[in-house]
Amino acid sequence: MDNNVWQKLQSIDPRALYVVVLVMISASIVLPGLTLPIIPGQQSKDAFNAVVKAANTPGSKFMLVSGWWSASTRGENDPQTRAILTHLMRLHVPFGVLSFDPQNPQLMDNIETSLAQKYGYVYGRDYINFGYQVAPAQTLKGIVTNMKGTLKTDWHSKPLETFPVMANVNSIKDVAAVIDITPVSSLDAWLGLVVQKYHTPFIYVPTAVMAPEGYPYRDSGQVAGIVIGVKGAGDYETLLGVKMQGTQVSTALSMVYALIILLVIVGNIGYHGARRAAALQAAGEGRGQS
Amino acid sequence: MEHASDHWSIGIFVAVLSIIILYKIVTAQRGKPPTIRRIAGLNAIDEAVGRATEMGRPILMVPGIGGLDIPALQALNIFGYIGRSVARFGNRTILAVADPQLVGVGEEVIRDAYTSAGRPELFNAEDVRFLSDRQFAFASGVAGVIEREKVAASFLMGAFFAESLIIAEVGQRVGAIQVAATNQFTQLPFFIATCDYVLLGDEFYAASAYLSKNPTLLGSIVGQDYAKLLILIVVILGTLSACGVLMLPAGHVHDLLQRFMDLFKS
Amino acid sequence: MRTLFHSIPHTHPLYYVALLATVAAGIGILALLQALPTRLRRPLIALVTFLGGLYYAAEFFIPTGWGVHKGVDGNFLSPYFDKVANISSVLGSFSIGLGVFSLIGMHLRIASRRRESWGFSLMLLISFVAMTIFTLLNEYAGKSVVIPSVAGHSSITNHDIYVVLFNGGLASLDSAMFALIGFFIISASYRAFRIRSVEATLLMASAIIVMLGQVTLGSWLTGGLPSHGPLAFFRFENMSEYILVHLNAPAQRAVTFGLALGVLATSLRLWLSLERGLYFDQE
Amino acid sequence: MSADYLHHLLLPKLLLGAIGTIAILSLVFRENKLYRLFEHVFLGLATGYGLATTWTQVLRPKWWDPMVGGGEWIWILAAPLGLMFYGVYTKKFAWMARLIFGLYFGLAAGTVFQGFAEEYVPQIRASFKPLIAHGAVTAAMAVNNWIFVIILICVLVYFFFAFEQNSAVIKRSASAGRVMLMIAFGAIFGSTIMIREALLIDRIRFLLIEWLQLGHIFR
Repeated sequence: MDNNVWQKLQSIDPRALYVVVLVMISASIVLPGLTLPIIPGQQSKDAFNAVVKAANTPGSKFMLVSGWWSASTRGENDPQTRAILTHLMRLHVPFGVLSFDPQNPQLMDNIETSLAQKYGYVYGRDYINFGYQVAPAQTLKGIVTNMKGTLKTDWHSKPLETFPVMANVNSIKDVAAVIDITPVSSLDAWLGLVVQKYHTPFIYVPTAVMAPEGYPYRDSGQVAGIVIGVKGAGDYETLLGVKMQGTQVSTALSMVYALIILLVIVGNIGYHGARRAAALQAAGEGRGQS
Repeated sequence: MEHASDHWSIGIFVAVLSIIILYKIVTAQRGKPPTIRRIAGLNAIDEAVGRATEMGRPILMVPGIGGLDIPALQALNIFGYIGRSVARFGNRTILAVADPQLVGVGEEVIRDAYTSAGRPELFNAEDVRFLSDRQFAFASGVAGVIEREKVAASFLMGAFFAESLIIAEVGQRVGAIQVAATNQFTQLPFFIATCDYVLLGDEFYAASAYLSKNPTLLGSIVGQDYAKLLILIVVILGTLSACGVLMLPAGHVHDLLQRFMDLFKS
Repeated sequence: MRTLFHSIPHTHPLYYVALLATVAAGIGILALLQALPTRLRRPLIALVTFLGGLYYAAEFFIPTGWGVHKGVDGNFLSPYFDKVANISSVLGSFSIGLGVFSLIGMHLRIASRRRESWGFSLMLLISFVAMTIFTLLNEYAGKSVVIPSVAGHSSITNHDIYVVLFNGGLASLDSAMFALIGFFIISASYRAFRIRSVEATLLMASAIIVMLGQVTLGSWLTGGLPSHGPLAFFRFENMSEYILVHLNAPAQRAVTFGLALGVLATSLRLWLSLERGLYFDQE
Repeated sequence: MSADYLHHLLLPKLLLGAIGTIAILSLVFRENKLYRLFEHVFLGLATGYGLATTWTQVLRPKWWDPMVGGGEWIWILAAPLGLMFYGVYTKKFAWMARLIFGLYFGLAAGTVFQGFAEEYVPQIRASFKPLIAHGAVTAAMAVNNWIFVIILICVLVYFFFAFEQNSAVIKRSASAGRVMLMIAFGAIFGSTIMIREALLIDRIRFLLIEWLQLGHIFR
């Protein structure tokens, strides 16, 4: 083949690639029907089953959701949160949200209010926002023994005693499961300060980059399941039987990844083709001289 | 807050590492300066600077976005040497910083470089630029500088985070020769993918010694090597102890091995 | 500190006397420094550098319990930890002008001399002034400053403008710049993942395995393998996990040790002014 | 196009955000005037915000309030001392800037001992792993521990600078270390792609769904 073709294959104009990516992502966002079927991973299944199990265990069903994320990791943590809260509302589980980032209470509230209407959830009766906790370690230590005394008020500074959802929630013993949605190293704090005291089921919902922190604890049973990044959100939606952001973004991601792999193959074909062509040419010249 | 006396063994270990380094610095200052192995990326500097001058385009230096920290000061130290080379060629250096204090320090470093190369008139204070202390505002500013000045070479050294790829890809696009070094392990792959030369790991800290052949710095590198060797030996002994503790029945030897491992427990 | 310098209520006349005296003393110190013989400057800088580092070093190495009452954490230096951090951040904040003068000064010159494309510089200056004013107003005035209605629209407050500048401006631009990496990472992998050498090939292979371990595409490709038993290892998510936990971690740790020693050595040279190189060698 | 939709498109917060996003993203194609405009706006906003928050978050609570409200008059000393930074602008006082920068070099250097003890020594301790399958340690764990120790040693050996690497074992370990580094870099590269794409997808979603509301059209 002509050497120029090989050259072209290994030096495609990056701008062409950007256009393709832009079109692929836009299509997967705007066309709701365009989704790829998802095979949920084992870690997502474990997480899903752990939530179901905690909701069906006798005693308090109250669950704690902890959010460490801000707008900067919204792309991953928002779909995760949506999937998890949908599940909790479907199971009619009361829950409270602890935020460890100043932006988080508002972001959580946006998701809660958008879902609450559909599932008939009422603030204060079925769920509550505890607001931004300035000192994570102290908060976590405190809630083990004294939930209301530590948190005192909700995010609008109203005393917790005034909310029916908190009526029977006094300590970590009244918490059926902890779900940690996080882009930072929050795992050690939760496991060390809270979870190991009474072996509260713990579901880890990290961004993809943070996920490896959870693997060792899953093997030891301290982490009941891991919902990893957007892929995890898509898995979770599949398990719930719904198609929301997680599925859409998972689709977009799979397409982008497929493009990258295709490009790598094309680039390598070009690279090796050019080398072979050059070698053949050199050999040909050699013959001519003899 | 950790104190040395909380675990004396750890405090003493840190002190021993420090003393090894200082001892090697002192002996190198007095005796024959040691030699260190080749660092490929640094041999390319003169070539990059020379080519930039031929093209009549300036050279960009960025000391990371970590503020006035040790990596930034190390980067400025290296930039001082590169700056001399740039000045000798009579070319322009643009230093883009993300911290107000580094404007002050950086200006002096670059001015000194031009002065000691005998070209003080070529130094332009406007080329030492504070862009922003906000990560992505800084990245947008650096990208703008690279594009509009069409820099011919860029030296990216110091603490870089997600913005590393933006800066290096834009540099790649304008055809700049790029040399990078960072203390952030997670950014090294992106520099490797986009730059011509990358100083891996503590090659960054060896660079100033390599460029200056200064006995103090060379001695320091030797000291670091010995300190590294000590860590290596400790890891091997600790691994063997872990095996011993696992296999041996309770007794003196078992306790001794356990105690060795606990020396490093905080 | 508190025992040395008693605070005085600012309503008391003595407070102003103390303020003035301190300013005078401060200027006196500066004048005194300037009068110092030139040859003493370098040793003085070395001394100040040493003292700057000494607090943290001594606070770490002096045994806990020294010079403090029982029950107090750390040694006699530890209670000043916050104070030292405060002083260093306050004093450091005074340097912000170096950054502002550098950027704003340059664009003021460009705009005022109408140098090439001065319009952009003008926009920078306008954004700078607007953001400074409305951030401060937001802090001090809440939502109280009402800007009267314009052309039939309902009136707006200073807070509304702040929200536009912060969310619409700063935060959006931040996220957009961050999102650029999503494009660049594709061209970077296209260029870098070539089977050129053993090293480049391994880099590519491990990157692709980890990538496929993270998306549905990967689950498809190896979804047919059993989820338990020896073959399960070859599912992308498991290979990816293995690379990240067992192969990446030790390499990263070894590099970290080297970097930590580099920081230790550089710190020692700086602290003790052993560096005989640029910057530090000048008087 | 309805009036409501037009009104939505022109909401200042959304409009500025959308145009700014398009401007910044356009850099991937080439540097252009729109990008340049928003780059300058970005730098202006960031510097203004930085200046204002330096006052509201550092100087006011830590300096002005204690000095005025708390009567701690000694804080005024920070003003003349802070002036020393500005010595860089004059030849005569430049050395004073070096003096105060020296203080900050010292502060940056002084924390190294504690940092090393807190951050790195625990990692040394965590590297003591048993290499033999026995008791609680399974054969698979032992194999993984071997791999861990070998990689750690090889990579450490690669970073020796002053020792001559003339023995074949050392040379081979060092090059194995480099190979292991490349695998690690690949892993980091691969695991970072997802979050980067997720952020890009989020921005495109902002433009198409939140601003243009295209989601409703095709539904």
